[in-house]
Amino acid sequence: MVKCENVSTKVSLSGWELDNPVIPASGTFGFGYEFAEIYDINKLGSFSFKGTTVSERFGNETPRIAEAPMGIINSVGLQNPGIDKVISEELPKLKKVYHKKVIANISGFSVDDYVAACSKIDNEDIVGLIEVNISCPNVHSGGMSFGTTCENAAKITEEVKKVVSKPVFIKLTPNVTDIVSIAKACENAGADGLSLINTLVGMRINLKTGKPVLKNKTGGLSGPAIFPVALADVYKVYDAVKIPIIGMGGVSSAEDVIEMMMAGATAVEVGAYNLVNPYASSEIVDNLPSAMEKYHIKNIKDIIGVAHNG
Amino acid sequence: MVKCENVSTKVSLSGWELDNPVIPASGTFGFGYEFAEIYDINKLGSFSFKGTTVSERFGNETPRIAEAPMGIINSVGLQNPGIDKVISEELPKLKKVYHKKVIANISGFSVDDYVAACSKIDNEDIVGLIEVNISCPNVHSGGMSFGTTCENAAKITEEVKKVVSKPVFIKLTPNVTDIVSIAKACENAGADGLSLINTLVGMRINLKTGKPVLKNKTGGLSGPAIFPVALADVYKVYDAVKIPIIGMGGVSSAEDVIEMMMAGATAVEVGAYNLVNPYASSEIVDNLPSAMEKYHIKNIKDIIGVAHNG
Amino acid sequence: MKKVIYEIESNEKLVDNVYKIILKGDSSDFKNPGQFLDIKIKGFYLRRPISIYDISENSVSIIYKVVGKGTEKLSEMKKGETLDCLSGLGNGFNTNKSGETPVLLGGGVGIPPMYYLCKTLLNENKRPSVVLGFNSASEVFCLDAFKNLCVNTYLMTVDGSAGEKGFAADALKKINYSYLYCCGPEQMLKSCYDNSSTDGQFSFEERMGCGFGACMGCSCKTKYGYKRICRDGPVLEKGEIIW
Amino acid sequence: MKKVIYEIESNEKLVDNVYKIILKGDSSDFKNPGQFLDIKIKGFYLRRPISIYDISENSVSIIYKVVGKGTEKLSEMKKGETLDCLSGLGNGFNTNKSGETPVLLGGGVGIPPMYYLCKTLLNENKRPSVVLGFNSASEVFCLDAFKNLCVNTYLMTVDGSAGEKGFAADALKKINYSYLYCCGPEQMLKSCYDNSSTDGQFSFEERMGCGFGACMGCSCKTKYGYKRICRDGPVLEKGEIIW
Ligand SMILES: Cc1cc2nc3c(=O)[nH]c(=O)nc-3n(C[C@H](O)[C@H](O)[C@H](O)COP(=O)(O)OP(=O)(O)OC[C@H]3O[C@@H](n4cnc5c(N)ncnc54)[C@H](O)[C@@H]3O)c2cc1C
Ligand SMILES: Cc1cc2nc3c(=O)[nH]c(=O)nc-3n(C[C@H](O)[C@H](O)[C@H](O)COP(=O)(O)OP(=O)(O)OC[C@H]3O[C@@H](n4cnc5c(N)ncnc54)[C@H](O)[C@@H]3O)c2cc1C
Ligand SMILES: Cc1cc2nc3c(=O)[nH]c(=O)nc-3n(C[C@H](O)[C@H](O)[C@H](O)COP(=O)(O)O)c2cc1C
Ligand SMILES: Cc1cc2nc3c(=O)[nH]c(=O)nc-3n(C[C@H](O)[C@H](O)[C@H](O)COP(=O)(O)O)c2cc1C
Ligand code: FES
Ligand code: FES
Repeated sequence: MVKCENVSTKVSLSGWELDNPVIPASGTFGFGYEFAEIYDINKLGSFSFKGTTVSERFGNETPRIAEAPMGIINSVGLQNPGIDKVISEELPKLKKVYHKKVIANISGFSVDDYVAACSKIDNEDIVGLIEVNISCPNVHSGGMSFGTTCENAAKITEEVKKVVSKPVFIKLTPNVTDIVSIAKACENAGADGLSLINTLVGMRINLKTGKPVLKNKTGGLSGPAIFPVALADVYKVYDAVKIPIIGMGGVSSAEDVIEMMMAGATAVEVGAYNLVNPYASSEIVDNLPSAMEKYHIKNIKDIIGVAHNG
Repeated sequence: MVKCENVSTKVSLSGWELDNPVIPASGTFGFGYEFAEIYDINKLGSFSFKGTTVSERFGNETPRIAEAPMGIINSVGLQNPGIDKVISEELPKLKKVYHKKVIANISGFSVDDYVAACSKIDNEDIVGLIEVNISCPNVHSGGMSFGTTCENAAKITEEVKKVVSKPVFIKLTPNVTDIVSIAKACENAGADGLSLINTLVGMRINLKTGKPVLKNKTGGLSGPAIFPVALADVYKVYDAVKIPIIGMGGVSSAEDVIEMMMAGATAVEVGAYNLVNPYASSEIVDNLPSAMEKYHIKNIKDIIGVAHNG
Repeated sequence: MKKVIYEIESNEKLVDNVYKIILKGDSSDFKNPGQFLDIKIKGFYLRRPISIYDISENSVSIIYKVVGKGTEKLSEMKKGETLDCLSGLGNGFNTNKSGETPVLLGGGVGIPPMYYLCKTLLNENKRPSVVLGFNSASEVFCLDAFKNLCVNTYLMTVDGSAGEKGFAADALKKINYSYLYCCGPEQMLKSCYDNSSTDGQFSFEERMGCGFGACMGCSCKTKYGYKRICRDGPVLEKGEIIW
Repeated sequence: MKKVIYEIESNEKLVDNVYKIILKGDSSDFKNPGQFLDIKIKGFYLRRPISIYDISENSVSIIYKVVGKGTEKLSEMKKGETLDCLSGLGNGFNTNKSGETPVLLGGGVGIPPMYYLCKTLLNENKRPSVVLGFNSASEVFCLDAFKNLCVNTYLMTVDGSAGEKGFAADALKKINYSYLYCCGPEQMLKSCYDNSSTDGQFSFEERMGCGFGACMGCSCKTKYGYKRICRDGPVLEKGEIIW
């Protein structure tokens, strides 16, 4: 009999051991310290900080948020203070309340942007790995992002790998015909791991005005609505690559974490759910052992990719 | 003041005038006659019959259905009696209870398949237009379908157009990097219209067994969960083509019909919602006039694509 | 088929994880035992199919096991709350073929539909006997209900903690019967199929999209073509089954 | 910020489409008038932000207008039902700067937060006056509540069917005031900004993802950098606003 007191929730990402696989996703947890006001964020496996670019960005005009059935559409567009201020202002605030390593989520608009931001953040001790977001649907016109071709994905991976020492995880978009090829291109270019999925392109229209709700017209759909899409992508990519996957997309419970890991994720990010329930990630950490007991899982590592067996 | 007694719900697809834009979607309404047991299906704008192939198909092994947050995942895999039996058995049963024209949804595994099935169904008077489904995610290994390249999409369109006289609408998949290019390729190849979207690739895993719920592993996600994705695709495609669009994906109310038309749809199909509420399409037809009154819409044609203005 | 909004008259725990609900409302669409309801549970997109345990003029009752989130939510519902259901689904059992002394064999939550089947057969002046199969004593429910019908009732448990030790299908060897009705887990159906000497009817389960024949989600192959478990089933004749 | 499960004490219609809810439960996280609750409504993914109308030690009340599906559902909720809320959100109004005779100007559902602001100012021994703006007589609510506080209350309606004819901002010309507090539709805020002679505070609305500062969904540009309406707002100082 598996008892929740005895289960092991430890997982490891490129040699970095996490107490548990639960990681608040980039863009839904700020730089962490504000959540520290409501719970001890050191209980988390880690967290991925707000997507950061070389220079400061305001992002898109508001409205940036629309509601969807079991989901949220955002067109924030990478608002962030820029890599230098993140290092000089945000990380020091974080260090006061958080003594684990963090995932640095980096975005850009050119290979040079990525290289510049990644090489700066690579020097920070608090960074456990760099999550290179090549998949934001909100920052390129037409709703298409950098990470939609194998060539671009490989190129960024290669160039970033040249300048950093920490593990590099490439964050992929689901808005492509063939996510598996892109994942393989990243692996071949030296990626240490993959994060998937970013948001799906979506929109809503205000019936009263007949205009799109979002000023940016389209945005990125996330939340439970996209959970099955994320599972399928993680499942397919797991079959094709050897590097670890951080799975995300709609995860909202300890059971969802288990399902995502069975599909092939080594760790799991929780995004939108932090926004509607600020205690979300904390509760998922708390509930994970009893969920493991329920499904007779003694060691969470054992379930990674089990859905592929037999 | 718009009054619901005086609104006009008529729309027209390639010269075919429909009493209203509400059309049960292929695969969720069988061949119609079974729904005629519970309501008069002549109140519908039309309906799209179950995806039909040249030869009879059993489809995929069961389980073929999994639940999702605000959605359903199916891997039916085009079970159908084959085009000849549809013509000799299903359509005669339909004609007894239905005196409007129907949309013939045709699938295949090669250009020849499509051409053969379409040329047969083209002879049937009851067919108002042919909806060529090049987007079923459940019938090709790897979850990818015919309609993922511009070349294939254009080729099928061209060859089918050569042999049929009825309007041809090509049904597109959202599981692509660039649905707009594919839409344009179909338009250039002579398509009279487009139907979008088919289902998104998704999956679920049974936590008790650690195995995918669906025997086919992945399936097609539909229902309200995909509504924002469908809206975004219709919106983007409307900007790029001149031919009419039948919009679908998660539509579950008269308000959703209005939203989909504002995005650019000339008519709207209702899929998954027919399965959980067999009266769904009937209720939507009933509710459309009062929803129009609420949003001050006198003539439903006037709202097609309004979200693109200004 | 009809959409009926039932009111919950009671929702009672029978044994751990097994509950019985009595629903007040129109039962006129049910023609045969073995038919089912498809129940909308708030917060879930798909309906849950549950067989009818018993019906009277203005009520329907069901017995269900909590196996997942939907049935868990159902178990928390209270008297007075309403349930949106599709009623009268499925073909149900055909009692014409039963002969005089049919046997009704149910395993676990395959047992509930046997109750209304048994009552129907008794009404037709037949002399059914019943075999109920469980894993162990703690899971036994409905035993008294059948005994109160004054039919021969055989209780089997896998671990022998109540009734006789063994699988439900094992009991078939010791009974003389004219026809077999069977509902339970697929292995049980298969072993009844293999071990029964007579013709019979078997009730199957499948994951359903619609429950009324529209989606082809629940198709199975039979010797006489493809059938939809929800509409052409859930009851199949022995002679048509392909395992 | 705190998550509080409130119990609905009452949910009362004030005028067509406008309702008042009194919630029982912990109000200790509210420090200032103009702060808001973020309310989880069953069936909707995002919470709904609603300003506090009044608070006492163990209750919070709100006044809201039915404008869409979420507020419609809210209007159907009954005494005894519970609401999962995030409480104590936003900065709220700062009363230190008010001077002796501030004016409080509210339009439509921008009026509710003015009530608790008014009470707070009175407690601080200031002499606020209040301007309430509506489209027409049939929409007027809260007038008596303010009158009962014995403050000068000016009623303006666009069509002149009650009080004086005109926009709320028009009233500013006739009042002597030391400071301006303002909440309502954006055009109203803008015209108060343009027409006011004093400094003041303006409460803004924006579509929100989280309501507590995590998502950057509600950002706006100010003269002193980017601010989040949900956390650094909803109240902005006149001097920092960029239109
Ligand atoms: C014709 C028919 C009659 C049935 N009669 C009964 C009965 O009388 N008593 C009883 O306890 N159970 C019965 N079942 C099984 C019952 O439908 C499932 O236990 C129930 O749907 C599980 O729902 P859940 O949300 O708790 O489980 P979850 O696993 O959370 O459900 C997820 C999805 O899978 C489906 N599902 C899960 N298990 C089954 C299953 N065994 N069969 C079909 N769909 C399933 C659910 O309906 C839902 O769509 C019957 C099934 C069928 C097909
Ligand atoms: C800080 C703040 C305080 C508010 N205080 C009040 C109040 O005291 N009384 C009152 O009646 N209203 C108030 N509002 C407006 C209220 O939040 C909206 O009317 C409400 O969210 C509409 O929800 P719905 O589901 O009915 O509308 P829908 O249009 O169906 O909602 C769809 C989505 O849009 C959002 N949304 C729609 N309108 C607004 C809006 N005006 N502002 C922000 N989000 C919106 C909803 O929250 C939801 O996420 C306040 C808004 C903010 C930002
Ligand atoms: C408001 C918001 C902002 C986001 N910002 C970022 C970002 O800056 N960088 C990034 O890589 N992903 C960003 N994402 C995507 C999430 O990290 C995550 O990949 C996606 O939302 C799917 O997970 P979910 O369904 O759990 O939200 C954002 C998502 C949301 C909802
Ligand atoms: C059970 C099921 C079967 C389907 N079969 C077909 C089909 O045969 N041909 C087709 O073009 N689309 C088929 N579809 C897709 C729908 O027609 C529709 O494009 C899709 O489900 C999105 O709409 P919805 O969200 O309203 O369901 C099927 C969908 C479902 C749920
Ligand atoms: S469940 Fe839809 S046909 Fe059987
Ligand atoms: S709504 Fe999330 S930061 Fe303001």
